[in-house]
Amino acid sequence: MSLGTRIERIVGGVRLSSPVLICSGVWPFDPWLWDRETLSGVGGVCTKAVTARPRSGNEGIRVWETPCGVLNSIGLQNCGVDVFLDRYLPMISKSGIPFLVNVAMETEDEVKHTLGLLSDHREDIPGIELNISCPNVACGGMSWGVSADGASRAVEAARESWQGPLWVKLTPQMREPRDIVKAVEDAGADALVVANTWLGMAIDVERATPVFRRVFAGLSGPAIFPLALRLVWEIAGYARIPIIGCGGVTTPDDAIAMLQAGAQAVEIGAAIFRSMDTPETICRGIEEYLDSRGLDDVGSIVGMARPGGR
Amino acid sequence: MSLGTRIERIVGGVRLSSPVLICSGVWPFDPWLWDRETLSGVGGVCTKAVTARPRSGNEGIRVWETPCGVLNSIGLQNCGVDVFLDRYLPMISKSGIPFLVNVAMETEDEVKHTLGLLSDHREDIPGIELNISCPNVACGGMSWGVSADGASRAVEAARESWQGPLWVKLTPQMREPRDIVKAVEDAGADALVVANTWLGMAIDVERATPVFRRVFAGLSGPAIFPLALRLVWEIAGYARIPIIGCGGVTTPDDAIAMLQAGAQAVEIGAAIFRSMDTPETICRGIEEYLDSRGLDDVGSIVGMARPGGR
Amino acid sequence: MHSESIADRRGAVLSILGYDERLFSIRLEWDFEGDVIPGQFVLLRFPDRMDPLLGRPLAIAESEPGRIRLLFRIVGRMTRELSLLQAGTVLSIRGPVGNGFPMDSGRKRIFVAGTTGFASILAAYRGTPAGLRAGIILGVPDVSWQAFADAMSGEIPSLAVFSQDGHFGRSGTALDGLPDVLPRDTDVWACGPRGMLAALVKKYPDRAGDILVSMEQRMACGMGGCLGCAVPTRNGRKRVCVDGPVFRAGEVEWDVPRDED
Amino acid sequence: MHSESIADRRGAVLSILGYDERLFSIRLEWDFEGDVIPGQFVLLRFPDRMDPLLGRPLAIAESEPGRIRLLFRIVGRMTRELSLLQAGTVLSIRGPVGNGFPMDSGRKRIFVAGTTGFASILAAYRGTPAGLRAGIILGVPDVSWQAFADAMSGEIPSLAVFSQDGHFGRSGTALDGLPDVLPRDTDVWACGPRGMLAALVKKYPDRAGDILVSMEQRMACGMGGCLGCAVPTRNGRKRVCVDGPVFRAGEVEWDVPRDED
Ligand SMILES: Cc1cc2nc3c(=O)[nH]c(=O)nc-3n(C[C@H](O)[C@H](O)[C@H](O)COP(=O)(O)OP(=O)(O)OC[C@H]3O[C@@H](n4cnc5c(N)ncnc54)[C@H](O)[C@@H]3O)c2cc1C
Ligand SMILES: Cc1cc2nc3c(=O)[nH]c(=O)nc-3n(C[C@H](O)[C@H](O)[C@H](O)COP(=O)(O)OP(=O)(O)OC[C@H]3O[C@@H](n4cnc5c(N)ncnc54)[C@H](O)[C@@H]3O)c2cc1C
Ligand SMILES: Cc1cc2nc3c(=O)[nH]c(=O)nc-3n(C[C@H](O)[C@H](O)[C@H](O)COP(=O)(O)O)c2cc1C
Ligand SMILES: Cc1cc2nc3c(=O)[nH]c(=O)nc-3n(C[C@H](O)[C@H](O)[C@H](O)COP(=O)(O)O)c2cc1C
Ligand code: FES
Ligand code: FES
Repeated sequence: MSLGTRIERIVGGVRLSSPVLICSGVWPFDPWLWDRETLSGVGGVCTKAVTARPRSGNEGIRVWETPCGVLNSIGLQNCGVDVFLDRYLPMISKSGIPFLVNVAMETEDEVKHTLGLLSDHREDIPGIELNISCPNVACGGMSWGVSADGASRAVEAARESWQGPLWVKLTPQMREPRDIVKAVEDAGADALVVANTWLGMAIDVERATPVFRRVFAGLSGPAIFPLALRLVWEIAGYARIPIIGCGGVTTPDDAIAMLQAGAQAVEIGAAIFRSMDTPETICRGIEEYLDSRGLDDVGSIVGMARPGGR
Repeated sequence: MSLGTRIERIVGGVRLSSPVLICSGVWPFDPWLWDRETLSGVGGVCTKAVTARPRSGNEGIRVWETPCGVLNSIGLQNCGVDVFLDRYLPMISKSGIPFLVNVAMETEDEVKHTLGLLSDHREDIPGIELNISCPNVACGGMSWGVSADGASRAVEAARESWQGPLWVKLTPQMREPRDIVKAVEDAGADALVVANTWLGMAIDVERATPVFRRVFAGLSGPAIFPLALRLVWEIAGYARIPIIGCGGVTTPDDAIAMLQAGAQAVEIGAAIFRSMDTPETICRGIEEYLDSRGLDDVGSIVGMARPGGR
Repeated sequence: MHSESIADRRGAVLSILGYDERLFSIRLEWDFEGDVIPGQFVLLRFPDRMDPLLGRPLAIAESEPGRIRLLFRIVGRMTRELSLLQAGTVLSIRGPVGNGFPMDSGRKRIFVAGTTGFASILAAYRGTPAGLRAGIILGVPDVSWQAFADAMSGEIPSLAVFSQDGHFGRSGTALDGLPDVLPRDTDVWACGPRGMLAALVKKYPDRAGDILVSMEQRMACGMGGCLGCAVPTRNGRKRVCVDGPVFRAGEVEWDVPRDED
Repeated sequence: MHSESIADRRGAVLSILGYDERLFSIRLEWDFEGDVIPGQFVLLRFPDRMDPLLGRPLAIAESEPGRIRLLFRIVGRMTRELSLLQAGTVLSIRGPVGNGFPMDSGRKRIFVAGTTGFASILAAYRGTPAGLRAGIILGVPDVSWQAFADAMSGEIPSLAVFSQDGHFGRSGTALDGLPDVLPRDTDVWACGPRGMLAALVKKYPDRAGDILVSMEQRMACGMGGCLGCAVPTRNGRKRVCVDGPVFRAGEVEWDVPRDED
């Protein structure tokens, strides 16, 4: 049974086939995976971060399981924007699957450069997800997103080179979420992705050393869901632009809770490690929820748990 | 087989029978539980928060399970300092179990009052754990601990009325951990408990409402261990007073990791929900670890994973 | 209080019997040779797993030294997994927890259970001398409970079954099986959904002191420590796990709404 | 690349055989009727659980349509739980994953396995025409592997077993079973600990193009998405899960130390 149109959405300028996106960093460019059947239920895919130049990522252990969670320290390994445009963009844009290009930056010049090149393909790119929140790199990454000033400068730089839909992916390590949200909105973002991974670490006690070369790594998966939900709820209380909830969403109830808290859509990552069918399972759960309440549109769930709705 | 003396420790002025304490809020005053056999392996017990006046705590749902975690919103329900002194202190001090009285506050006057009364029993009370980190109350609680100014004022007020060992329990919701740690140290604390619960929430999607009356609640349990370990590691990098690690410690390896990160001891909470035998299991694991490396003293594990030790 | 018996014990599944797809009886052996008081319960967990993290409270329906029987309904993930266990599976069992019913009271008592509340009522009924048994009632909502109700009637032939949809047994709620006037020498011992217990107290407004209710509340520790299960009573907050689960109805604050009901 | 076959499939335990307390052979049925290439692997998980969160990669030791056999050693929580499963238990199986060995190569090959690396070697050996089989070697550290090695010798009578402590089989490492000079017409197909693979490359420095190694790396997704398993190669980073696990030894950067070794 195919999924209905009740779950289609336009969020922050991007038309999504469902409110369930695959987040950045878990879905590769291998063509066989960019197929409508494999991606059943997927509202859109955020690509692995793209940077101006190729990056080989971090050395040493990159993933480590924790209770109901996973720490990662990939370090933005990617082929660089030139190879992306050349090798992957044609394939993914032809696939018909909605997508956002996740873009990371070390400097304002870098993001202007990357987005300038992507702008030349504006008609092929439904939207950009600006990543000011990666905890796993030494320069840039999360440091842009922890202060209002950094966030503001990053988004302004991005806006200079990219006029299309611009989502900004925040870090849960924000010092003052309210100020940062305002700064990002004022700088011209179309939507907020709340949020990226939570800063954690692991120690290998046998070797008596941190597991990761960079010591800290990003925690994701079901473990962090209560934290991410809280952040979405909090930010939905004052944000003026749409929110996409991200962090630990695994079950249909998780996704519905994010929507009820005020998110317009959700992104999922670690849940894909568990099961590639998660997006479809979640969409079916959302449809059942709508049916059981006689609701016509997934939009009617958004903000439902908030006093007075959203 | 009884546990050896290799695991005894003095931390922040308090003599502990092992480096594994039971954290505040999970061990009741029922006398049958204050028994050496039941508390085998327990280095000390932090009492449920005591406040100047009795508090009936929060209405509605108070505990909610999450993946590998538990959210709680108890709201500092307690009998008040007068009843504590009258009814419980004699029993617990007679038990011979090391303990700290966890003290929470709404105002500076309140903490002076509470600690003034406790000071009259100075010889019966091994130490105080000042709780500037409870997320589950409207006035005071965590708000003291999120800024350096608040933390400083709280600890100074406490120090005015209490000259004995003073541990200060920080909140992971700190805005600037480094400033807060410095403020707490300067105000005269003897040790830092890093940390309390992480702010989360849950939504009951069937009822389409937040589970907790106060919406947000505190997340604890294995889920948060990687986050707590990171915070301990970070703070151990600049703290001048001892650190007690707290958050998600469940297995012997968790405890050893906290010690290797630089904590002098650990506190456990949710792990007690899983198994009352956790402290003993952890202590045996620590002893095995010492044996396997030919180490004499648990102190030699402290900071072991840090570059150059601690 | 009988909480001294609480400890984390090892147990193992002896057998599981499904009445239908949702309702089960499970027999366990465990490291406890002492007496269990009817009304006491246990918390079940998988010993080596961190998820589910918390033990699940289930009333003890039957016990003998080293063995217990529980009755449960699948409502979520732990009860689903329990229903699939094979004999021999090892469990962690915290208990026995709670005060239990006052078995040494010499007064007559009518037993009233709603749905799976029947578990502790079964234990209490069996532990009561025949001369003090003044009736036993099971109320269930609908036909989906028929197999369970039939099985319980098989165990206690005098059981009066009420179904709200009238599909089997007598039509109505468990309370319809109670006399309009409760004899002075008779108490009511009840266990079931909070709505049923509250209605019971309304039915006999002047007898709240003679009604004993076994209550359910979400729990984290089941040993009195977390205060997660505390309910408001006339005598301040009480912990359902170790101060209860059996309370005199007159003590409980019935007007404070519970968010889950 | 043969990654098109990756999907999350339902499986069920058919039988488990323990060689001793740590080493097991498990047979599963699963929803995959296609061909499995020797060297491919699967990731196992419990379908309804969130912990363990990640699937555990295990090489396919044997396959026929709808059925596979795995060999594993208990090293942590998932492998421990696997060892205790009863027939009928449902699993989630991602796979078949990976490129596998180049079975259509017409060259002779010597098979070399270290410990549980024998699983994919077994599959590759069985899939190789007799005329191309130039020997098969299993190396293990000590006597604790004897039952396993004996069982494998039972399955492949020509298996040459080496134990490092010399307690059984021949004394030495698997590499000691290899000729000093590798014949020009012969390749080596190897699977085992990284140290063994690196030593193999050192042994035949000029033949790295003719040595095929099946590598292990920590994995999160097993479908090419997370880059958690990426290793440095002469041609940039490659993902062990879908670009491997079989690589030409000449492609791999052996000098980059792995933190876990
Ligand atoms: C003292 C006591 C005795 C009980 N005795 C029995 C019994 O004999 N037989 C029986 O079938 N059930 C009994 N229950 C209820 C039983 O504890 C829950 O059904 C069980 O915990 C659900 O676990 P789960 O993992 O399947 O559900 P979960 O996935 O945890 O939750 C599913 C639903 O179950 C309910 N629930 C969860 N935890 C509790 C809880 N602690 N108390 C009440 N409801 C809860 C909630 O409504 C929730 O929506 C008892 C509860 C208590 C407190
Ligand atoms: C492609 C591939 C094929 C494999 N084939 C086999 C096989 O046929 N038979 C077999 O017994 N084992 C095989 N392994 C190793 C197997 O995946 C691990 O032993 C298993 O994941 C451990 O799970 P656990 O939950 O029991 O251990 P955990 O509790 O997760 O970890 C215990 C220890 O296992 C090791 N480990 C954990 N995950 C991995 C991993 N992904 N790769 C390597 N080591 C790991 C670590 O050293 C860790 O300290 C293979 C690994 C890979 C990557
Ligand atoms: C292996 C891995 C790689 C990731 N790479 C990126 C990335 O390149 N860019 C980015 O913005 N986020 C990245 N993330 C973060 C995820 O997009 C997501 O925000 C986070 O994992 C939380 O969601 P989850 O709990 O559903 O996994 C990565 C996460 C994982 C686990
Ligand atoms: C039910 C419950 C009640 C708590 N009450 C208190 C309290 O009164 N005072 C306090 O400082 N911390 C309190 N805490 C926090 C714990 O002491 C501890 O810091 C936190 O649970 C993290 O540790 P854990 O993950 O090991 O549980 C409470 C925690 C729980 C779960
Ligand atoms: S469940 Fe913890 S006090 Fe009752
Ligand atoms: S395990 Fe994710 S890319 Fe290989």
